[in-house]
Amino acid sequence: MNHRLPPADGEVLDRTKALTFTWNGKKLEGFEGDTITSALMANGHHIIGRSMKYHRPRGVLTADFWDPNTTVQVGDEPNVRASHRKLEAGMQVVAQNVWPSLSFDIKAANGLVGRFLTAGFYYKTFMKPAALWPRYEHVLAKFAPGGEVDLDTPHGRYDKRFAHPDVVVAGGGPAGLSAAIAAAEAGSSVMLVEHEHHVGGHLLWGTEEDRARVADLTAAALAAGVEILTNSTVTGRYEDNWIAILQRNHPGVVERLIKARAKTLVVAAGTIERPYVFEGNDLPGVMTSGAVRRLITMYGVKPGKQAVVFSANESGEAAIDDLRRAGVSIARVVDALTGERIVSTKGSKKRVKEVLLEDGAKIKCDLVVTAVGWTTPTSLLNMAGDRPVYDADAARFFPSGAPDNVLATGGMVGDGSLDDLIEHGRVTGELAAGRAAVVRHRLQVATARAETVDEAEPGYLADERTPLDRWPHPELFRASTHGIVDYSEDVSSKDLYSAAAEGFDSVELIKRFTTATMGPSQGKLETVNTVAVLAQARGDSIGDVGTTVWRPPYAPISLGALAGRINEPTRLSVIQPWHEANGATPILAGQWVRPDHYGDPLSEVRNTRENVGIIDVTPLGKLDLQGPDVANLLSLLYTNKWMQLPIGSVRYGIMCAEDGVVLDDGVTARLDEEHYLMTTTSSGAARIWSWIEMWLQTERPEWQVHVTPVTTGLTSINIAGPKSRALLGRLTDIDLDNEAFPYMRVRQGLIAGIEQCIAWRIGFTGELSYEIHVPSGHGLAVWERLLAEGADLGVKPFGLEAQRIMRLEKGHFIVGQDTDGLSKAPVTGLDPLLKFDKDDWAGLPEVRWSLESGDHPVIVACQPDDRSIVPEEAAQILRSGTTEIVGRITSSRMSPTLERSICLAQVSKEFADAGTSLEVLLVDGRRITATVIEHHAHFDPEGERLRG
Amino acid sequence: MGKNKPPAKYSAAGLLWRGLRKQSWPRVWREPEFKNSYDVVIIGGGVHGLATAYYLAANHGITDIAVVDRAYLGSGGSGRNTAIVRSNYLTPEGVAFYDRSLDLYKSMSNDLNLNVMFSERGHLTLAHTDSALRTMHWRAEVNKLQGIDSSVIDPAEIKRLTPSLDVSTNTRYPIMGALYHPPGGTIRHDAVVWGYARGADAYGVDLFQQTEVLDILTEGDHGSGRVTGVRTNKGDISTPIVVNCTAGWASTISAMVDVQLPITTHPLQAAVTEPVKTFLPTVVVSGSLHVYVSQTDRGELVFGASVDPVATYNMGGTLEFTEELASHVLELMPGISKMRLLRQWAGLCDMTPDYSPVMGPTPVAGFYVDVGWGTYGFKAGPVSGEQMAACVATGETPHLIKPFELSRFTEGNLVGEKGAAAVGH
Amino acid sequence: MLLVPCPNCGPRNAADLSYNGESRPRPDPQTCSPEEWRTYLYLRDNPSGWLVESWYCSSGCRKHFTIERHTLTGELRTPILPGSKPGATKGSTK
Amino acid sequence: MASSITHIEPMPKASVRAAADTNAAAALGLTFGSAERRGDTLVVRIRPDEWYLLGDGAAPMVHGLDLTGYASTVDITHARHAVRVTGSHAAETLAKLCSADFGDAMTPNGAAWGNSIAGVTCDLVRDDHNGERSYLLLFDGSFASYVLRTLEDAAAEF
Ligand SMILES: Cc1cc2nc3c(=O)[nH]c(=O)nc-3n(C[C@H](O)[C@H](O)[C@H](O)COP(=O)(O)OP(=O)(O)OC[C@H]3O[C@@H](n4cnc5c(N)ncnc54)[C@H](O)[C@@H]3O)c2cc1C
Ligand SMILES: NC(=O)c1ccc[n+]([C@@H]2O[C@H](COP(=O)([O-])OP(=O)(O)OC[C@H]3O[C@@H](n4cnc5c(N)ncnc54)[C@H](O)[C@@H]3O)[C@@H](O)[C@H]2O)c1
Ligand SMILES: Cc1cc2nc3c(=O)[nH]c(=O)nc-3n(C[C@H](O)[C@H](O)[C@H](O)COP(=O)(O)O)c2cc1C
Ligand SMILES: [Zn+2]
Repeated sequence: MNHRLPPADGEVLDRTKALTFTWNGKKLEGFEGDTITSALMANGHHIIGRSMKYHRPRGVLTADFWDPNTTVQVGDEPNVRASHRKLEAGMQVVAQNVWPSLSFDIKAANGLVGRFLTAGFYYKTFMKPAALWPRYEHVLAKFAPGGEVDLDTPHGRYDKRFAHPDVVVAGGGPAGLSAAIAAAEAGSSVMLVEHEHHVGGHLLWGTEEDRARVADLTAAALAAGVEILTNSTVTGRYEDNWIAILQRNHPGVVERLIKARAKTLVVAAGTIERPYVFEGNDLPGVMTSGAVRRLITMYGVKPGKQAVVFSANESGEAAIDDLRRAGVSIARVVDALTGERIVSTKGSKKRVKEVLLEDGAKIKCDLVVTAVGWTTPTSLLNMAGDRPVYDADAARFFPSGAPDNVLATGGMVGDGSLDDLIEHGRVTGELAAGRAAVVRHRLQVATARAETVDEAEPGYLADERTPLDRWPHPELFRASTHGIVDYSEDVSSKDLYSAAAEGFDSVELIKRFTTATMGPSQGKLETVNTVAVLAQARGDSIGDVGTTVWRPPYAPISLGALAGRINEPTRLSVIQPWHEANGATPILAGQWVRPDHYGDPLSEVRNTRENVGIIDVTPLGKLDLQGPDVANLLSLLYTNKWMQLPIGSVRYGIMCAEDGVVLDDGVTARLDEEHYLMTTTSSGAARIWSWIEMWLQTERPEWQVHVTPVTTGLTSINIAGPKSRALLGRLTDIDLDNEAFPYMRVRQGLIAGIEQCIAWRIGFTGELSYEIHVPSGHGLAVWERLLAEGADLGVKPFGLEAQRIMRLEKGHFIVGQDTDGLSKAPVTGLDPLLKFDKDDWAGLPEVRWSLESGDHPVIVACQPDDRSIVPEEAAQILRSGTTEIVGRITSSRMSPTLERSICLAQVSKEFADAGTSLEVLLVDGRRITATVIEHHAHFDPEGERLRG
Repeated sequence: MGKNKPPAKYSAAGLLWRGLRKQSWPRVWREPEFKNSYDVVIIGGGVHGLATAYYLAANHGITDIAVVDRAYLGSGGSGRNTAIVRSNYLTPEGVAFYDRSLDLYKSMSNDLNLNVMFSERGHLTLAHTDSALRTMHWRAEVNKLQGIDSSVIDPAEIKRLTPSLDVSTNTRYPIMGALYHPPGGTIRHDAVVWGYARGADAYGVDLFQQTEVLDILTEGDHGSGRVTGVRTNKGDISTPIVVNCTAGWASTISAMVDVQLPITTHPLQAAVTEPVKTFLPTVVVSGSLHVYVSQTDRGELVFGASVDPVATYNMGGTLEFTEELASHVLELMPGISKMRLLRQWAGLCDMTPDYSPVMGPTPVAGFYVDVGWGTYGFKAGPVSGEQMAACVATGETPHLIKPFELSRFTEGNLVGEKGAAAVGH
Repeated sequence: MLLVPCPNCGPRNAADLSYNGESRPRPDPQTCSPEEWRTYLYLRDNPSGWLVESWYCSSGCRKHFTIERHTLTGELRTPILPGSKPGATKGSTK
Repeated sequence: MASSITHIEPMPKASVRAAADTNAAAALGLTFGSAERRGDTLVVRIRPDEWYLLGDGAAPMVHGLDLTGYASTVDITHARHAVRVTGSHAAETLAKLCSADFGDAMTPNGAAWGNSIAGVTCDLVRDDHNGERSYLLLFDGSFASYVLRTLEDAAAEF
């Protein structure tokens, strides 16, 4: 550690804890508290990466999170900010963007031809011959910067939480700390979020006295109950102060995303020091004053031996003191305030060696420090609608006005002594707390429990803060030479000049053409310089050029943190554990996990047709409807008639949307005078519930109907097959005699000893069948009883696939499979269900016009002439011998009952008549023929089985 | 007009030449003087407006055109889209239309003498359910009949083409298959915009940035009548023909002549990650998971989703978008959890009920629309420009865009693209 | 995330509600022309400005209500339950 | 363990729907969004026109109601499952999965409201036990194993 300074006050190192890590495979040591960068520099490694385009060697520039030159790979993690990430024992740190090695990089040859690789050069070349572009592209892609993703990286434990603080303070410098304390003391709940590992902001690398102030402020904040989050970033401010906070140091998790609904947001993000543009400004050894101050004071690192300091402000002055203290000799102070200027630097490949000044002086050095001014990170304020305004006297942008619930303080809004900053923070904190109290009060009143709020609304506080001063600062952006403006994108001021000359002369166009500000630091370092150079090139003012749009996130955020724990709701019937224990293959149907089959769907079909089968149909949507107007409601939503449905009957219906397209179908039973049970498709359950509420609340508010979803309250089991009556008969007191309980009727009674069960006779499978609905707490018991009691009858469970086959044999269509987003009701071919003598029903006009025009497709059943061929669902039906599409197969299966392939298809009307031969194009390109049959049902068209 | 001087030729040799002589390139387009009268005014300087102007000039010799945009060229959807190009649509109308666009894209770098970096890398639409797979088959079959390279592939083939995808079966949304469309890919969206702008400018078309249309001047009854000019923040322009190419803002322009559109404006959001070495060779789309992703040559992953549910003109973007995006992307590619999102943004989409555009004449004479581009309109830029130019120049609606006329809504002849998943691209 | 003031529940995250879009009157299905009906089905004002639209408080009180929203700024005002009178601005916290 | 998560099934539950002018509404009372213990039954006014009766007394209480007028009742014992989250970290656990403000100001003891938990629509009742934080969660029973698993995962850090 040859560049390590002796221990000193202010350092954040624990020198008793040495940590071993590797750098490009070489073993090195640092201390607990080091960043990767400080540890590398302490070991004499000052080249940490290479630039994106020209692969120039790069060293520390700002020594903080935004440093564009110190991005490294750590193990399987790419793009780690080495100047922010704390060193850990065993870290394997590798330089990125270098090939074959950091010290020798072949792509650096790009630098030699740099003159030709001006911004946007690729738009102007590689066009001819066209066939070669893919190859060029391949080569360009190899130059992609950044680290490497290890595709086997596991999704670690990331977490999330919601929060409802009164006040969120972004930034833990003196202004932010002071605002947080004041707000908390005024009665607000406060979260203080600091991007760095320690609160204190710029005071951390300040004087002993500064650090004592930080300690005092921190103690006061804790005492006031402020929740302090360090190594955490406010990454975004969204509508209505919805604040995203990334916490990187929560125990037990990799990272945590906090979503806070703040009543007031205080932005105290301070300022970011901006680099200076001149020839050679990206040579290793050229740094900002903030960088050397951090390195020396916080990390005990000596940044060089002999320095030239170009200073326009007190930060430069302070850096000189720090450098002297660290034993760095000051070769020359270039005083910007007296008009002195740096022109350029020269260096070896590895380090700056000499500085040329405007007065012609050439000074030898290995460190060039610039202190040329600040950038205001207005990002969070801009997300709230603020537009930054340039102040030429202070040479930086300032916020111009955010909504009432967002307040800025500290260096972002002005300058001042430490006491001034703290005072401005304090007043801002009080204002934030006062406004938060109003919002809190209104929220309490607006929620339902308003009666519990006794106090009167607090008065709304006007912003009467005394603005901070704005100290004059020279406008120093660029020397008389050109240099790098965007380090991470390798964009120079020359590129900006030539782009402007080509006509890309607005700030947004130049950004897109040159990619300036589009790299990993997103303009934190480069926006102002970009704008300043463009203004120069245009002969315009910085204020007129304006800035590009700042967008979230404030600092890059991992996909892992955004995803958090991946929670995907799934729904299970109470019988699902039984299904799984009994060999069911699960299938996902929407949110439901259901049995697709229990090994052999075809034998499940055969058994059901011959004996009896049971299927768990719990996911079927079920709505309990009560009230005097249920029949009116049903008439309005279904296409058919409902006013005369007798108690004890069920009826099938289809529902249309207002454009006449089939929305859902199902049966509804009348259980009692004013009590009905409606079923919907499984996937339609939620949609139909809100559809009904919409009609009841907005179109027919005078109707009295109570709708309650009971889908999972009732376990639904369909008992199907010729022996279903025998089976159910063993378990129920309901009279199952065909006369007493005919087809399409509903009965209530005792099943397997359970009261209040509902049974109805319907037949999706085409068999004699009873669908029973039992209170779900007993669902599994009833299922098991059915299997036990029916063993001698041959009862077997069947799954979704067998049901699909049987319904196809029976020719029942499925909404969304046999119909699509444009299928109006007449497509189903169920014309008798469309009742035009009713006054009104959803979709009525469109259905009528569609039927009248008669040019809609229809669903038909058809059978391939070669009974062994099962066309794919989606196979197209063509006009014979042509490629004109006249329909498509929508459902298709081999029927175990008929021992032949069977289909449903949607065809144009002209092909819908029984006996029509259809030409079907199989996916493999063969054309086969199929014949339209008379009924939709391939099997038992008269329905004798289900009525029997 | 006399202005049409071909633009400075871009080439590698030119690059070298100017590099050696330290000479800069001439402007891509002029800063024209504001005139008070034009033959045609096109509102919207996105790909649609600029392509229409370009083809009016190039194919029909009409060059007295003003293209006006209230911000910078490409500031709308054209500058903020994820630039996915494909032609494997669901309906024959859609397929024929988008395939023509793909053809125009293929020769564009040459035609416009500007590299638009069309990367024909292959487009995968994943199916996670039976019914999605059925739709994929349906699309593939329709595509094949029209000679489009499009087929359904199985998980093993998906893995071979895109190793970062998790094709195991024990996931919440197992990948059951995909519609594979080898000619699909991505393009440098900005380059397309600049290419058309530069090309149109060379023919003498005047491009006005920072010029906002405040009203459309008409004679006769509102809602019928005829167009006489437009009012802008820079002054009035008289013109007999106005073409509305404002995508997300289409309704605001049409409202100026009382033409109601079947459009609602919804934000569509996108995001990029920090760059990493390239690992994702194809464009991957998952309709059920509402996400799509591709990797640029610079190494960033570019993500998109489906539109936000609430209609708004606010382009602020939401946190929820990034949360859902991340969780869904990680379900598809679990290995990238440590990659970081760098920037999110939003654009406005002019959504129609049948996921198809609205193109051609309106009841107001001289007022044409080329709108309803939803989430898929970038890829249609070239063909739309070509066809709208023909429509305006001849007064007849060409057959390629006939199915997309505004009148189809009142006539009840919607286009069947609604059958395809909401995230199309 | 937008906070939507439900007239019953007070301000709620937009994700807790469902959005039903521009509210518009339903023509009489017996007497309307295809033109009128399809205008109701498909055509929208879609203004960049104030818009009356309907929301459903799907995870809260389960009531439909209308509200005015400014589609550019996101401001919301005057939520109304169907059948009740305007002015119930209890929900607003702005 | 600082918070306990219990699936308290079976628990009798009834929903009563009643318009403002009915006797049932008058008998059940309460402000919308609040809950009260009456004997062994927790009465919750969960919607402006809907009350939950939770606990062994639910059925008798329904029985005693005058349901004339625009009023009705449904037994939701099986339709909705109840989970109780109790303990010093109950609110923090829920705050990881639910966007509601669990602070005393917004949701004091006795507060009841509809929300969602980890993507599942859910009714919540703050029902402290002997001064200890406790929440009752009611949601569609088919989500029970998902909700329990997710809650336990969220609580693991405490
Ligand atoms: C995030 C996102 C991703 C997308 N991804 C894809 C994709 O992968 N593939 C694809 O094909 N499509 C995609 N799209 C859709 C595509 O971007 C658009 O459909 C397409 O760019 C529309 O182009 P345009 O020229 O019609 O309109 P725009 O490019 O939006 O141009 C409209 C212009 O009109 C201007 N304007 C508006 N009002 C006025 C006025 N009053 N006066 C003057 N000018 C005005 C605007 O400033 C704007 O520049 C995506 C869209 C978004 C937002
Ligand atoms: N920045 C410097 O190097 C420096 C040096 C000397 C003096 N100053 C002066 O100090 C004053 C600034 O004091 P101050 O208290 O306003 O700021 P500060 O710079 O002391 O502290 C601001 C803090 O906010 C944090 N931050 C920024 N954005 C954040 C986000 N989105 N989330 C979480 N944390 C975030 C930063 O990490 C920083 O620690 C100014 O007048 C400035 O000119 C600054
Ligand atoms: C395909 C594509 C790739 C992009 N890549 C980047 C990127 O690498 N870095 C970046 O900062 N922005 C990138 N952007 C986003 C733009 O910076 C910008 O956010 C977007 O064009 C919207 O404009 P606005 O943010 O100015 O509103 C990209 C945009 C697109 C469409
Ligand atoms: Zn509500």
